[in-house]
Amino acid sequence: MEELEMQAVIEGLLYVCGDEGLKLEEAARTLGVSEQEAEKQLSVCKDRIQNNLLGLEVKINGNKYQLVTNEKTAPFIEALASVPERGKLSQASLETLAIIAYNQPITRTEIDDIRGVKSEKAIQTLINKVLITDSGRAQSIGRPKLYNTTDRFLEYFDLSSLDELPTLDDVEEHDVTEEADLFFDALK
Amino acid sequence: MEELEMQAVIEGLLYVCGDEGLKLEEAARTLGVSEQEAEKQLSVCKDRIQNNLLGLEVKINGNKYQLVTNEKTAPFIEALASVPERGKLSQASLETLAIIAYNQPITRTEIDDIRGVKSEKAIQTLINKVLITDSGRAQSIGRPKLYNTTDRFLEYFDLSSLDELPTLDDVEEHDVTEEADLFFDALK
Amino acid sequence: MKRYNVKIDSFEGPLDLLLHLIHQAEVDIYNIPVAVITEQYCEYVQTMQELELDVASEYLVMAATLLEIKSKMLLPQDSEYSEEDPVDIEEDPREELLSRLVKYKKYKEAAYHLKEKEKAASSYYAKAPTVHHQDNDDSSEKESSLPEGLTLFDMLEAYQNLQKRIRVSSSQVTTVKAEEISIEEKMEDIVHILEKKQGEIKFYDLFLTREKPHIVATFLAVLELMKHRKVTCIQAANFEDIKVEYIEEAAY
Repeated sequence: MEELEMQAVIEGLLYVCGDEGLKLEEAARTLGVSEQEAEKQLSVCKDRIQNNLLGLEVKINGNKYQLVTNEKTAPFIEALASVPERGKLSQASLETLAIIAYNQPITRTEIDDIRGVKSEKAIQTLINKVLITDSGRAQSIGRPKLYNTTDRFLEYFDLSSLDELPTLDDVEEHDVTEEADLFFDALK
Repeated sequence: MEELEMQAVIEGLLYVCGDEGLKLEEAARTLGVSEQEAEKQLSVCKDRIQNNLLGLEVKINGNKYQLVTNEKTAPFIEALASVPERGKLSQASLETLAIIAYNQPITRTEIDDIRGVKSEKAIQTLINKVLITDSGRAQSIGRPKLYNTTDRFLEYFDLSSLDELPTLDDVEEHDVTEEADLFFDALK
Repeated sequence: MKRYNVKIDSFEGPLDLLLHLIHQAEVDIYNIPVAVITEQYCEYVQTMQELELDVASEYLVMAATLLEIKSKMLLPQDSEYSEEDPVDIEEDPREELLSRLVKYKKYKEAAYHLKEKEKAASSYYAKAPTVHHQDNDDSSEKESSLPEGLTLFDMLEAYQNLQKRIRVSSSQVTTVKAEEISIEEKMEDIVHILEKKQGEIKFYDLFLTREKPHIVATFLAVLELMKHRKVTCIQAANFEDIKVEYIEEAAY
């Protein structure tokens, strides 16, 4: 891989890793280079971002590289969160609500697993808004709380019952067509 | 606020919003400028990133701005992270979606007429995928639902606006008649 | 006669099938040999029925339309009639079919374009929104009033976004969580559950968290408890539920 291409990939990796950061060994493995080489490339990338961008920089914590916003922009990021648009119901809350609606009853850990991030706050928000409620405890170890949607949830989204939730048919439709294609191709 | 500072803030906001995207009005409100000014600044930022970075770019879908990795880096990101399999749309869904995109708002019967088959299932799939939505009811008999594409439609197909859809070579009514004449002449 | 590709199920409808036949016959859409195409079309529909595929009524309606057109083509041209009443020619059903075909073909092409766009668009990736951002967001949601104008589709959209989100955290290098679950803790948990459940529980009810580390730790904990003679497992018959019972006198 050429240096320019490697630099492009590093940028991309730093970005998608976001707040979790990119570990040196992950970078090396993905680029298919030694950790030493990866470290050099990451350092070049850090400098490039420093020199070319105004609001972002690369922070190093141990062997973790993280793309972060710099201090100047912090107050504005907080301001963004208070934009009324955003005050509605956050993406986090909506995601959590969808997961509960389609998988109830469900524990917090299971929700966290699906979302890949902690959902404690979102769950609290939804409880406060009486869109979900805890309906008891799972029989599993630690007896975690189980969450369900409420009648208010149905009312709010104008559903007569949970059965009215649109089905999440995803890949199947496509697969079936493809299988049919293969089948008929084989007949040729 | 000076231009350089504004640019720094926009970078930061784009980063923080991630795949949720930054709406034009949010940017304007956060920066405390008009939407016109915000649009100008976002455009400057888009160009700056385009010119100065190798692996990232700013994508515009409708009034939403999103910082994304570019195509070159995609295979490496797929290697590093687990990328959920994106169910591709079936032919029926794509046809239905194309008809809606070019004729919105449109009723189901009109779609059925163009396709020559029932499109109920495809419509439901598209609604579930939030690519279309019903936007009201036609004034005609039975008050049938009218369908429109959503913002997510733009995002899903990476269109900045509906204008970006290629024009169907507009064959006007009279053209069709002329062509029909040719067709039937040839049969004589 | 050429053998047709038996690919019936992949047609999107009678118009699609017609377009396919026209394309296969390598004739211009405006220059369709109606008699030949009609014959082929009917053969297709027949094959579909033979294969016991669910032939939608639309296919049969189209067959009827084609036959009607074909029969009209065979009639001698009544020149007097057409001169007197040219309006009738304009309302010819054949004309309507052509315009439908042309129109449908355009959307089929547009659908193809969308398919290409879909493919290209799926190679962009973005990070999840920064958590800090969500934190602040939630603080404005504290009040129990519900936001206005939120629809089911906002929720669905959020869910769709979630589904397409890449998960760096669950990358190929699996984080081993083993140290989080100690067998000692599991043993205590099981004893605790048994105390609450009057000293008896179904074996499978211990495994409600279906994560591998949990299952393994729980299983080992049960074995360990048996070894320490704190519990006993009873199975009345093959494939019956296994009961885990607490042995009172062995407690502590």
